[in-house]
Amino acid sequence: MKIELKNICKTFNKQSNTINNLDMTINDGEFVALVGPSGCGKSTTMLMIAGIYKPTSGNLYFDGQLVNDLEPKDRNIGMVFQSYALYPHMTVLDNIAFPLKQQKVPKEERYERAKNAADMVHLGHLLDRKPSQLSGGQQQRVALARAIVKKPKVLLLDEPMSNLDARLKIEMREEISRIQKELGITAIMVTHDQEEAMTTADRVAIMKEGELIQYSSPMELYNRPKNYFVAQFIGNPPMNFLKSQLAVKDGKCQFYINDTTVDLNNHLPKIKSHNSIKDIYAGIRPYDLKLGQKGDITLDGVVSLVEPTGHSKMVNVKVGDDRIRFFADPLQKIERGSKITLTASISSIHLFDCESGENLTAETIGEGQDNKLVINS
Amino acid sequence: MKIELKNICKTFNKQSNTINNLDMTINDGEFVALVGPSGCGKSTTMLMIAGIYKPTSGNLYFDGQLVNDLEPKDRNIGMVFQSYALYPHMTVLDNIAFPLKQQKVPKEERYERAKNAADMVHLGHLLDRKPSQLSGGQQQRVALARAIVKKPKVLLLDEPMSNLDARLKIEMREEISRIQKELGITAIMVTHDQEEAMTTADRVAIMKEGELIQYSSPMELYNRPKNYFVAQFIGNPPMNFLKSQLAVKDGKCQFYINDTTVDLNNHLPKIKSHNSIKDIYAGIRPYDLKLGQKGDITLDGVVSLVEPTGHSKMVNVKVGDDRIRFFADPLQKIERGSKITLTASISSIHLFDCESGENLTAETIGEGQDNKLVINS
Amino acid sequence: MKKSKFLINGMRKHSLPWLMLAPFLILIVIFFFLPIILIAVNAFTDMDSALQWTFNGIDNFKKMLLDPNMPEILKNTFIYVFFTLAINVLFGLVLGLLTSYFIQKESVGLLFRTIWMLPRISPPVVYVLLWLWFFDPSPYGILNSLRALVDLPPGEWLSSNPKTAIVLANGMIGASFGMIIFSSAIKSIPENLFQAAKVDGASQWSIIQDIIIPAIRWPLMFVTMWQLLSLLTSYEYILLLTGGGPMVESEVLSLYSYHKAFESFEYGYGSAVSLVLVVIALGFSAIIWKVFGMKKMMGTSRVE
Amino acid sequence: QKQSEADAQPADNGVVTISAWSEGAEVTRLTNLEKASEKLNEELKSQGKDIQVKVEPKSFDGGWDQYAKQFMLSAKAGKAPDIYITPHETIGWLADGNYIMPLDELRDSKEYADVFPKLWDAASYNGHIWGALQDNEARPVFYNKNILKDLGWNETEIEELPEKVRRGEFTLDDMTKLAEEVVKQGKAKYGVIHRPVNGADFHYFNYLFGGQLYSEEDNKIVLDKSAVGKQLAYHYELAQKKLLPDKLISMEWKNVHRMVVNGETLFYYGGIWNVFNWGNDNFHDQLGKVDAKWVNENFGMMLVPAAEKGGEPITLSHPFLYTVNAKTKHPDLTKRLLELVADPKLQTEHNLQTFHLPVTERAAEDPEFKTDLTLGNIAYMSEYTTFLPNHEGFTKYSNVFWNSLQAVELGKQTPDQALESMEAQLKVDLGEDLKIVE
Amino acid sequence: MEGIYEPKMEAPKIKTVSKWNARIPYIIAYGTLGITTLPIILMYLWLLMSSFSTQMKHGVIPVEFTLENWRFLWTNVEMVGSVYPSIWTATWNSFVFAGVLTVLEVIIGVMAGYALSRMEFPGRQGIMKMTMMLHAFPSVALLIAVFFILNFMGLFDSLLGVILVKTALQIPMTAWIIKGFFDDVPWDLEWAGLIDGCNRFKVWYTIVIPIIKPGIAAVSIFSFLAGWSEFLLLYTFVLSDDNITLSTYLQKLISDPNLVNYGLLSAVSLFYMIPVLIFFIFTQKSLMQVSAGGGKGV
Ligand SMILES: Nc1ncnc2c1ncn2[C@@H]1O[C@H](COP(=O)(O)OP(=O)(O)OP(=O)(O)O)[C@@H](O)[C@H]1O
Ligand SMILES: Nc1ncnc2c1ncn2[C@@H]1O[C@H](COP(=O)(O)OP(=O)(O)OP(=O)(O)O)[C@@H](O)[C@H]1O
Ligand SMILES: [Mg+2]
Ligand SMILES: [Mg+2]
Repeated sequence: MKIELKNICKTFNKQSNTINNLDMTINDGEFVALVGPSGCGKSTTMLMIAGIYKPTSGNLYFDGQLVNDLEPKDRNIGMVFQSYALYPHMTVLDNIAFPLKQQKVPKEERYERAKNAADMVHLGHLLDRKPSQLSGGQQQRVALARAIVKKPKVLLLDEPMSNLDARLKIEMREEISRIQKELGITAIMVTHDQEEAMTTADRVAIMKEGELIQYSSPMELYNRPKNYFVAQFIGNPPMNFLKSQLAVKDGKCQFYINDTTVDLNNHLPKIKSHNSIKDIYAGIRPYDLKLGQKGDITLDGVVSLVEPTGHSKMVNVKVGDDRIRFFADPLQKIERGSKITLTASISSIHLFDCESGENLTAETIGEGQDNKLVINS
Repeated sequence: MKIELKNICKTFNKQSNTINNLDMTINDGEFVALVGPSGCGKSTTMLMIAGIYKPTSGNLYFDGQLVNDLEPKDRNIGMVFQSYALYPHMTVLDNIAFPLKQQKVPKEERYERAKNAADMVHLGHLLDRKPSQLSGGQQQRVALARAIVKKPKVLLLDEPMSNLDARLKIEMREEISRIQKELGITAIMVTHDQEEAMTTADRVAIMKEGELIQYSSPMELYNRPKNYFVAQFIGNPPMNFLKSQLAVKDGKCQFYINDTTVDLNNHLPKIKSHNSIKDIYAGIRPYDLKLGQKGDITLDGVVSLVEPTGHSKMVNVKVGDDRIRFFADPLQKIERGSKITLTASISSIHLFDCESGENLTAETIGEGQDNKLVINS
Repeated sequence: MKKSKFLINGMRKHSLPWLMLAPFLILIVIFFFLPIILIAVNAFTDMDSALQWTFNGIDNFKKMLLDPNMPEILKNTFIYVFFTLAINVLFGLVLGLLTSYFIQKESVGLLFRTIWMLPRISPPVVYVLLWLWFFDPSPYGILNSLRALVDLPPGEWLSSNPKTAIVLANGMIGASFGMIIFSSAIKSIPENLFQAAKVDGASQWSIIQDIIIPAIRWPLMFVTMWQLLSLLTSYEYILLLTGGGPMVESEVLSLYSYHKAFESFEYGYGSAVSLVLVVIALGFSAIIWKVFGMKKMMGTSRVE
Repeated sequence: QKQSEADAQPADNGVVTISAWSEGAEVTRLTNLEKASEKLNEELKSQGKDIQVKVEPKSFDGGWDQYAKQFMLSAKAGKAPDIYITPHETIGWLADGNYIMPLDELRDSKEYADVFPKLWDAASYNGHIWGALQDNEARPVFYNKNILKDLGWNETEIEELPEKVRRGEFTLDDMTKLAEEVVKQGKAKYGVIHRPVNGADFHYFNYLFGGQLYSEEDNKIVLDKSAVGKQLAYHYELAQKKLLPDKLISMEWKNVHRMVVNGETLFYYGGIWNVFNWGNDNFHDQLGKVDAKWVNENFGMMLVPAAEKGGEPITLSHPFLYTVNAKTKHPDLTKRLLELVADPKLQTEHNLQTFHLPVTERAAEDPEFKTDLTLGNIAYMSEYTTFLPNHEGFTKYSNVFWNSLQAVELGKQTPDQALESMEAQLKVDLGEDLKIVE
Repeated sequence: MEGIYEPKMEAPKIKTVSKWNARIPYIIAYGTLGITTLPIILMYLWLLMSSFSTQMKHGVIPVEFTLENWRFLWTNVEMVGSVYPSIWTATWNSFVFAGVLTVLEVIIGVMAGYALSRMEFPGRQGIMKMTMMLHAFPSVALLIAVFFILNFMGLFDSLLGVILVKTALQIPMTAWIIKGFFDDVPWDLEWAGLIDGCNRFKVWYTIVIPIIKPGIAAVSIFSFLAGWSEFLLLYTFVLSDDNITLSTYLQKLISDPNLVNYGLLSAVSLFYMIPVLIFFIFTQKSLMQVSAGGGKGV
């Protein structure tokens, strides 16, 4: 099912829009991840697609059909609620079988399918429990099983795995992907786990304060964040930002980081004026920073914190007034307070306008990152 | 406050123990992360420490004092419930101020402090809302603010940030750490985010089916998993396991992976018999696998899936009958179905008994990892 | 899906509430609302045993003003309603709390609730007879018999305080109303709120005040209001217990209305008295509505 | 006879159903009708009419108010019974509301020819007879023989007391004095006990003191201030002298009975049916239920003594009437039925079972009735009997009076004050229906 | 979170003090309950004893055990020449009347309560207010007026009429109580139901109703009790005598205040109470177990 949101607004208190002019198309069979800061309107969007909330204005189309007034039950949707919303008076089995019951699936088949779904989420041994006797994660899994058991046309997953442990999460994620692909379900998933979003989704939609900021493939999101907000939001740990200035002189660009002047040989089509000085943020992802001096630019700093993360060490470094992070090999000895030098290649640097937040990096730089290195390999 | 759990058992249905003989000490001012698969008894343990549940048997000590029968209200605890448990009839502000009200803090100060706490979790603008008018993440933040506002002696956090976006999560995590350190609070946090557990906690306790499996510092957990369960549980993505055989002959050890015979020159003190053949799992963390053939061992496989994760690509490879994962540079071109060769150093390999799950790797190997490379650097 | 279907859908959506309300509204309108209009009309007639609608203007109201007993009846009404209401609501709340929150053991709570239901489920006459027998001023009154055992003269007990008697007897019955409704409401409060409150350091008192009371605000308002109106309009137990006597010492407005309408068959006059009662009742309801903030308790639908 | 034309169209199969309602435990009022219908059927058969009368009885068990109310409503709904059995004082509103039809012709029928003449008063209102007299009763004063014995009275003195009362030799004052003496000497706890709740009894004092309650010519309720004044003064005196149990007016019937049966009072203003009550429940501390024989051995029954020497003693009675629905389809058959039900045998059956007195002389002569231990002794009281007015407003009067009576007995008002407030209240309650006699 | 934290909490004292402190509320609770409940227990104990004894010495001590007061259970009691109908017929009738009433009332009330609580339509608050105000009219006063209506509808002297009237008189209460319970049902459950394929109506009866069982327990006991004890309406609006109920039966015993057999009355009234008691305990037990809990509820 192709889902189109056209100019959708939603307001709760009549003063400000919770969802503001949302325009978005989810193609048939696509898996879209919806991410954004807490409270930005993700759940509200989901509930509107589900038909629980009606848009205050704007239209919602399923396969080109206006469905603003279609009842939720007629939309053939499976949904995991952020709050699970299990039926407290029903057992796990009945909870899972409930959507099937509504479809008038014969009793035997219904329980058969419900049991299979329960097994899939590893709850086969708890079928007779009431939700109140389950752990948080178990509850969430019941919700998950209930959403997929009826093989819906559209699957809405509102943080469906937030309370599951890492292993289970991966397993579930793969299971969902499999089912989604197999049945050609159109799926939208809200998640705060960026890895989850990146690995599972065909496209990722980033929302902020009720507006859609960027909507593109995971790699594009990561490599070509549309603006400062996306750049700092996507990536874990987040991108490092250094305050800087960009000078354009006679079509030639330069910017300064940490006493180094960097020449931008590639053109910067996003800047109109040919002579100007702009405050910018220069962003570098932690993974793109390396110890040493071999890269295009270098940064000198003082180590302020070293956090072990298992496979590597996350090192916080103070560079001038800015704090940046990078990952070091866990076996490298880095001590708090010691001075170190970091380096990065110019292609890994993103520039953002301080005021508008817009990404100023020329397309070619962004692309270059891919191209150049693909050629290298 | 030092918290000691001594032989604690808890059963819900009188048939099997949900918590089984739990022995655990949390030192004063320590930050402990409690991790484990969904349904293993983490929340139950927390609720027992909070005094909501009484242990079926065993004792609980606070600072050496038996507190089995102490009322929750007298334990001076702050807690984030997995289900938030916000008071639906109170506004955000009143929810947060509630613990202070119980301490008879004067009204003005109470609201002052509650407002500060709300600001800390970025809810300053929603003080007059009722919980039902908040998004999931906002609700969770209210719960968080409520738990810390009274500056408790013990802070129990049951997945306190599961519904927050990555940025906010980091911010909150740091805030909690700061407060915890500043006030010398003893904190226990349940989390499914291993990075969170690793970076925030002084020690990590791993539970499984109501039992404590390993309780040690994050690094130790990562580098010296006590057994197969811990090894596969900790690390994201999880460790790769290859089925293999370990042969001990006249005190010399060998094992076979993927057609390669690996000699273990270091002794294996954990094996008693001097002549035996054992089924084992050889575990290698994805991050320790590299493309190429330069390492101590090599593995040949076929790429079965490539997932982009932003800073790198996660590649699934089929090696014999086993599936393993590793991370490749995002710019490296790896295609599904292509044959590749992977390599790893012998020091990064963990061996586990197939039957008991016990870690067979000699201490020295584990330590060697650290030592050897530290010397190298 | 065609456009017409949406239309029908839309219509169905709006008609569902009315559909669900229909039986309720029909019953109420026919058997409650219409009769009330009739009563209001009736108040301006002097309908008597002949059941004729002969209008007599505001004669009935004039007559009420002239009735020398009116001040005392009104005073009795207020005393009776106020104190009984206090018992009904407050003690009902106490009972509800005790039997469903404090006493966690369900069987014990149920036992006490059952005992407190006894007065309500006994036939009114028998319940009243029990009171009369226990507090009878004759030497054969049960309490007096006990006193006689230790050589005390018969006490007068409640016979000299008829108002106390009617307040206590009604209070005992009314308390169980509150008790049942409150304990049901308390049982519906999710357990984790209590857990959170305990962890937050709440004392029992605070749990009651901050968790339970707000959670049962609607039942509290309902019981207060409903009982207020019930007390204003009910007379059954007073009729049986004291009949309003001695003299008019325990006569209340509703009993007066009953006496007029069904003892002396002055239906018109009885209706007029009822009408006055209603005006009083509406005044009080309005106050209660304000105090509890009824408007706020009418939440909006969250399915759109 | 004459029923033929009106009853021209009998129901199916020639069966005519006549419904009748009664209230309370005295079912003989209905069974007698059924038995009378058998006779009527024979009569009809002998007249060669193809009609069968069937009585459809229905007995109610609510209060009198409710019984009355239900009649009103069913009459409005056209479902009222043909025969409505009711205490006599209701005929005022029944007649006023056109619920029942006048039955003046009964007075001329041979079945009712020998009715004790005084009783017709009970059935009259507005110059018509509205019902067939069904029964009569007596409300005697019970006196405790044992106490008198204790006081030194001999057997004959004790047995003669009713006669002395009848002759006017023993007055109300004497009665009070005797009670005082008994209480003073501690022979009994109380001197006098009357009913603890409002009722007809109290109004015989009004008549006793020469008052009246109803003025026939104006069709108004009368407040006879001097008589009522004396009446209130009498109760005031009883209370002040502590002859009455304290708070008698708020006692339970059950305990009043117990006090009487257990000999705690010398006099008791009772009703003849009390004899039956006492046999029905365990009122006596030792004996439990007591039978009529025991009662007659231990208690005497007398009229209410005259107010002054040589005056007329009094009692009050509360006859029941068979009234006929004004809209009945079979007026003539019904009337005939009512004539037949006056049969002495049927009367006696009712009287013996429910402790009532007959309405006709023939029934009073019935041997079975005469030999009854209790009833036989007091049959004479019918001659001294009085009735409550049949006017609708009397209930209001009676309620107001009851309040005043309580006030004086409780000592809250003097008789004068009580009279005053009574007058004020009656003026409001009765308005134009009240006539005040100084 | 500024401010210095002063660690204090004298560890050794915690236990003892709080143990007592914790118990005090319970002691008070049980004390209050015990003391206030005692008179009721005594009253009904007395009633029970007096139904099994011929007489009570000093009014309180049963003298002689007897089953005679309970004879109505196996024979038709005969009093003053009239034979009372079988108590079992009366019980059955009461049961049917109260049962029908309860079912009607719970169904209609729960429907109305739901609409009033959780649906949006104009006049919602007005209806709530109106129904409450109706209760301000004394039901006796209504009696005559209701008669005119019933008579007009041709329902006078029919059981159906009485049931409808009684339901109407009770229904505002039910709807009001139930509304309060619906208010507290988390919305997400209803949402889930809608998405799982129910319409609003189906959600109501498959999901929301089971959650408000305690509310239903409360209203059904009041409805049942109302039906069980109904006398006035039955008496006023139904003429035929076949529908004798327990309350009418009881009325027979006391219709003449002078002819009351008190032992029998005690026994019958105890008998009268038993079914309601059973119904009460049954509903409380089955409906008061709340299944709510778990989840995060919005
Ligand atoms: N009230 C109860 N009755 C019966 N079993 C229960 C109850 N509460 C929890 N359990 C069971 O006890 C086990 C431990 O539950 P607990 O909530 O402690 O798990 P958890 O470790 O917090 O899991 P999660 O990460 O999913 O929240 C679970 O298997 C759960 O099903
Ligand atoms: N019923 C309501 N009344 C008023 N405001 C509401 C209501 N529900 C949600 N909001 C507000 O709308 C905004 C969007 O809420 P929504 O639940 O869609 O957020 P979200 O993106 O799902 O956040 P989270 O990640 O925290 O779940 C929030 O700021 C929230 O406070
Ligand atoms: Mg959300
Ligand atoms: Mg948990």
